[in-house]
Amino acid sequence: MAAINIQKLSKDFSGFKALTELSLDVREGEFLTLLGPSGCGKTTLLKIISGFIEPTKGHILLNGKDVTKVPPEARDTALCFQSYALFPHLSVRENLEFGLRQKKVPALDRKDRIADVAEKLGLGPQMDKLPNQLSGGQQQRVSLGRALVMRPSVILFDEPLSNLDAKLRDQVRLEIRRIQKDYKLTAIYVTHDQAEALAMSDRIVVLKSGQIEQVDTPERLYAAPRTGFVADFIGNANVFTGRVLPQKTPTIWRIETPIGILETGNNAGTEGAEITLCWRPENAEINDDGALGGTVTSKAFQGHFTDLMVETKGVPYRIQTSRTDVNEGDTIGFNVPGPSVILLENAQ
Amino acid sequence: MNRLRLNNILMALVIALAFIWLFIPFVMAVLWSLVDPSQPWTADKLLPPAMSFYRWVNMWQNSSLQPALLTSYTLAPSAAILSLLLAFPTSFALGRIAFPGREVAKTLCLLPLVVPPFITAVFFTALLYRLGLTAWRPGAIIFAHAVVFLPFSIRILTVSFETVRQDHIDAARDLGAGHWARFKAAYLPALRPGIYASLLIVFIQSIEEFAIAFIVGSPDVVTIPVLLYSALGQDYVRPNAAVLSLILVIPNVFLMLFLERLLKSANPTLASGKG
Amino acid sequence: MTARQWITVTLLLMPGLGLIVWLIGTVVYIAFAQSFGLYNINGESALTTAYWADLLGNNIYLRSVRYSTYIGVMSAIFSVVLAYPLAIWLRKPFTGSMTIGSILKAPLLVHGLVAAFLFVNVISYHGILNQFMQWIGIWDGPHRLQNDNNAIAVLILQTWKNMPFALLLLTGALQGISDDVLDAARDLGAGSWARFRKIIAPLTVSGMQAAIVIIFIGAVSDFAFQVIAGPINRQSLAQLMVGYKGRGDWNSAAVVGATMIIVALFGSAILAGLSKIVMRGRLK
Amino acid sequence: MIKKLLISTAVIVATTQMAAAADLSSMSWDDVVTQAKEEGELTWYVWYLTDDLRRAAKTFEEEYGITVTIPEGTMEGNLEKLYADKARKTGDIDVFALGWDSYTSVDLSAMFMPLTALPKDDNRVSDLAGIDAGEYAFAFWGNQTGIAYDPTHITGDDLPQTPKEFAAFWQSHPEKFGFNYQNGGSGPSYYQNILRVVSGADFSDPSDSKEHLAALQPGIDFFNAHAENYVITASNADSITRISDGELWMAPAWEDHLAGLQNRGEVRKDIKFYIPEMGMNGGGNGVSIPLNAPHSAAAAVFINWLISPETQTVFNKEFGTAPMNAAADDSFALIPNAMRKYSTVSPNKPFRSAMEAKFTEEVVQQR
Repeated sequence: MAAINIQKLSKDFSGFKALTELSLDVREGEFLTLLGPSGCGKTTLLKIISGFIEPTKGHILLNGKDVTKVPPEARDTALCFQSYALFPHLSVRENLEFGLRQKKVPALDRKDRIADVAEKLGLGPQMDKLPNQLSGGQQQRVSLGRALVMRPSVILFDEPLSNLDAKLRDQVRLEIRRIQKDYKLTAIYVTHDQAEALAMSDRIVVLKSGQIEQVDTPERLYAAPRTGFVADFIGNANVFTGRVLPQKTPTIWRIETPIGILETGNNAGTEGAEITLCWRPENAEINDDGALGGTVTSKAFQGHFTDLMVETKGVPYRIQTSRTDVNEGDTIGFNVPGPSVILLENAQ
Repeated sequence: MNRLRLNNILMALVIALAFIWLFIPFVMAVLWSLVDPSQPWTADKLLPPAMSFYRWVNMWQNSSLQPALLTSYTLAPSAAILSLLLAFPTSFALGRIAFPGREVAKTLCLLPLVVPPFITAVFFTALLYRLGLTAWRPGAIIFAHAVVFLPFSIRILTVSFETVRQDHIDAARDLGAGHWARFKAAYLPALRPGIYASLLIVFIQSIEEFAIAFIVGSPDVVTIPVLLYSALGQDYVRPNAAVLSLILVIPNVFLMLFLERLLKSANPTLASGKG
Repeated sequence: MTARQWITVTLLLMPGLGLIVWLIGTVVYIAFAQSFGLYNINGESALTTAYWADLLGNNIYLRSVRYSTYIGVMSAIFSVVLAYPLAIWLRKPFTGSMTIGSILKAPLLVHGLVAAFLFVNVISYHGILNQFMQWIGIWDGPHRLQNDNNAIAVLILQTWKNMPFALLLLTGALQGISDDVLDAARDLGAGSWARFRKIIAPLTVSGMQAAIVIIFIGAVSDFAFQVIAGPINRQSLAQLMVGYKGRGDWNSAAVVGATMIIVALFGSAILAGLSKIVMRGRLK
Repeated sequence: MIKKLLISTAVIVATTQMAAAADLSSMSWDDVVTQAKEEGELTWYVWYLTDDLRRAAKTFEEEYGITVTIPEGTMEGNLEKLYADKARKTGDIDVFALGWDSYTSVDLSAMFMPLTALPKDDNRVSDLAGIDAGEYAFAFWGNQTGIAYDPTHITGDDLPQTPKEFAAFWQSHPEKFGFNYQNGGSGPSYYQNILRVVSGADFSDPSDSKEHLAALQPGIDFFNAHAENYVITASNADSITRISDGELWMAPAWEDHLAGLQNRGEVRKDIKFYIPEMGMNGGGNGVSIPLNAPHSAAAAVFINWLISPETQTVFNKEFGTAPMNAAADDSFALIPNAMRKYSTVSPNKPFRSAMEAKFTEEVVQQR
């Protein structure tokens, strides 16, 4: 259990700035996810925290102690690899035991901790098998078990589920979260899959080209993204630029956008100001005499909702609805309720 | 970063070692090959007093260097081609057909590498005597070379056969190609680098082979290694031996480098050779 | 597999594998047969253990067996011990690692006989080594290095020739280990020595065994290095065998040949087993 | 099946077969020469100094227009081939060189053709070192073993002549005397004569019986007593080059080998040679024509040229051989003729090979 403070961390790979002046605090027992497109520096950050990469500038403190220069083998962290990285010549039991042996944990203690983790991860029947005799899910659990058994102050995950099929991914995701809570571990989880991030994290750090775009809980990130990038990266969002029109009433702001005029209760600022805003496709309400309208260009049935691509005056955007009677080519009317209009910072 | 400094120190060490380990011996050999008989190169002089190409000319005209070169450079290609032909069907079976015991067959193919070459040489000669085929020495050597180097050609061709894509074969077949057309369209492109690599490796092995050529061949058939061996033996004359050594090494170096490039384009295979 | 398929497969295997098994099988059969007096070339064949008894009592033969095994074991060990750190050092490519790799593999290009000549030339009475030693004053006069009695020259030549081969095999084996596995070990607290002993060694055992076996067999059956640079008062098995054959004594040559095959097989099996124990801590 | 198999894979068999060996003795010498020119080529199987003999044979090639090819091969290899070729209708060997002492262990009439077709020359030698080869072989190369020494270290008068004097030399100059026991006959000739003189065994008796070998024991003990003081070299050439390098002061050598190396500038010219009074083996090499020689006429003409007085004088000058034709001039020999009386006959097989094996096992292997 530990808190981590990252102070002004920068990493420069001979010209390519992977991370620039990044500062971040991770609370004890928290499940923090590093989310971002590939090349945004999330894995580099993880490797710096685990000690495999040395930062060009900046410091990392683990429980208040500066570990920037401490090598991985001496750092109280444990990393679950994307490729699982199980030792091919050692059985599951020996894999789990490997880390404990390095730390010279007494034999009896080792047996208990392994039995405990094996029972929690349901690895009982596989203990004496070699890694190549296990399924993908089982290998993933052994990799997780090997890290957990160390009881590290911080456990790190490098996209551990990307090699699993969809069904298994959901199941293992829940398992990881449950175990993290049971052992009250501080965890840092790297992924590019926003659904995973939303489902598992206490907080999410959205990264973009080596800098933090926004850090917040999944709900607030979804409800109040700071920039267009975050809005579109977490869930889907229709992002527009608009101009503030004169106010009809003191509590309603009217904004002219390329697809029509939106009204919201949120303070959009002074008249004539250029602002950026977005709304979630599922918040639009289709009804014939809606304030806005457009023609449906394509339709994709997704089970509990239908995904519609709509176009107004040549500007495309997306609407999700539970109604199934809308077809391609129909012209529909719809409203965007005031509260679901989200105002964004202008910096794209 | 001390790792970088460590690397540089170690690299400098290896280059220095290579200088002593490789460069100096060759320079000595070249110098010895240029010693003119008018003045022997005695200890007190750093460089040979009189240098000329006399040794090279003398060896070219008087020693049986020309017949040895001719023999070596006709034996080697024949052995390479024969080895390729013999290896083809086996490699097809090992590469394309999954039959029980295939792995055992693959390891059995490595048998010639495990049996010492001089055993093969001496008792193959005994076999020739028993069969009264001692008059067919060149043919016997080609046959022995082809079979003894089969492990190399089989291994390379098997790997090449394995890289042939089944969907290529099916596509050609689907488009109505007969056996031969299918072979040309689907198999040959994938096999070509393997065929070249196999021919070249067996060629180099055969040029360098000493045991069989010496025991089975002498006295009729003289290859370059056998000639070099006799020059190092009873009538040992250092400058002449230097000339022969350089003649044996230089073409091989180019052949090996050519092979290295070829293999890089084909696939990583067993490209090691042993003298 | 239907009978027809079995026939096609056997027919396909005949020219390649068939010939290998025939030639090597016949050669080994003749070696053992002649060592017991059978399959004689001139004169009648009669099963007898006289040849074996005679040689087993002969001092030259016993010294030759001990000597060739000594050369085989030492060459295999030196080559692999030298090649191992180099292979590990070159595992991760760095600037210049390609050139270093090819420099170290250069001896593969040079024929054994040429290597022997070059080496003898360097350590000859007035060779460059003697002159250099005198020049820097360590030796007052030239020393007799050629044909030394404990075969240091032959061992140097064997290592010079075989180390690159071991390096080739070990590099191949090392490339089989993914960086993640080594990082995982380090992440779990294994220092560099623990990583070598627990991860690299066990995973490269098979590559190392192949190297040891092939080098051992090559060194045990060496002829060229021994004749050119080897000690005078001892003969290698191959040298002894060719000597007997030269004198027309095929049966004694067969006994030496058979001994060489036995030493090669059992020796390499023992070495392979030992290397597994050393590397893996247990024979499993 | 195996025979068919090997034949089908024999891709290149270069040798073309000429007509079977005509019976030469009935033809006049001029007819023999014309037929030889028609044959145009011959193969001479000789196992030593092959490069230099090829250069020497050039004068024959220019004179008669017959090309001479000399294959590379060891003495044992050539002998093996001689026996293997006997079974064939026409072999590959035209002229076969053999060590003179081996003529006792070869059935001459069954192997070789009588050389009666050659023009009469009484100066030729067919009876050498106590072995008479009749008309089946002529000696073409006289050689004598002796001791080569470095005059800068030893002067002519204190040269050791008897085993005791050699032992004294070993004592006073340790590791300055070396001899080979394989790869060449010079060392064996030396230690065999020491064994003969020290043990007093009868060397003319060729039997390899236990008692005969046991008689050599005093000689074996003599060598083992001084083991630390003398050096074993690798071959004939190694002994001589080590004297030239200054590492050794004395070593047994062949007279012709030393002279040849000196003429070709391989070793110092000032090295001297002598035959100790205790005696060392002399002998020579002979040539003959196998019965199934493909070019017997060319072979006969070549042999006639080889043992002619002119060629023997050239050999004496260039190779330092003892000339094998009474009419040849031997002034270039390394030693005066008077010293040749110390030349002894080398012992015959099987005694000799048994003695060599015993010396190797009980002296060399004990070092």
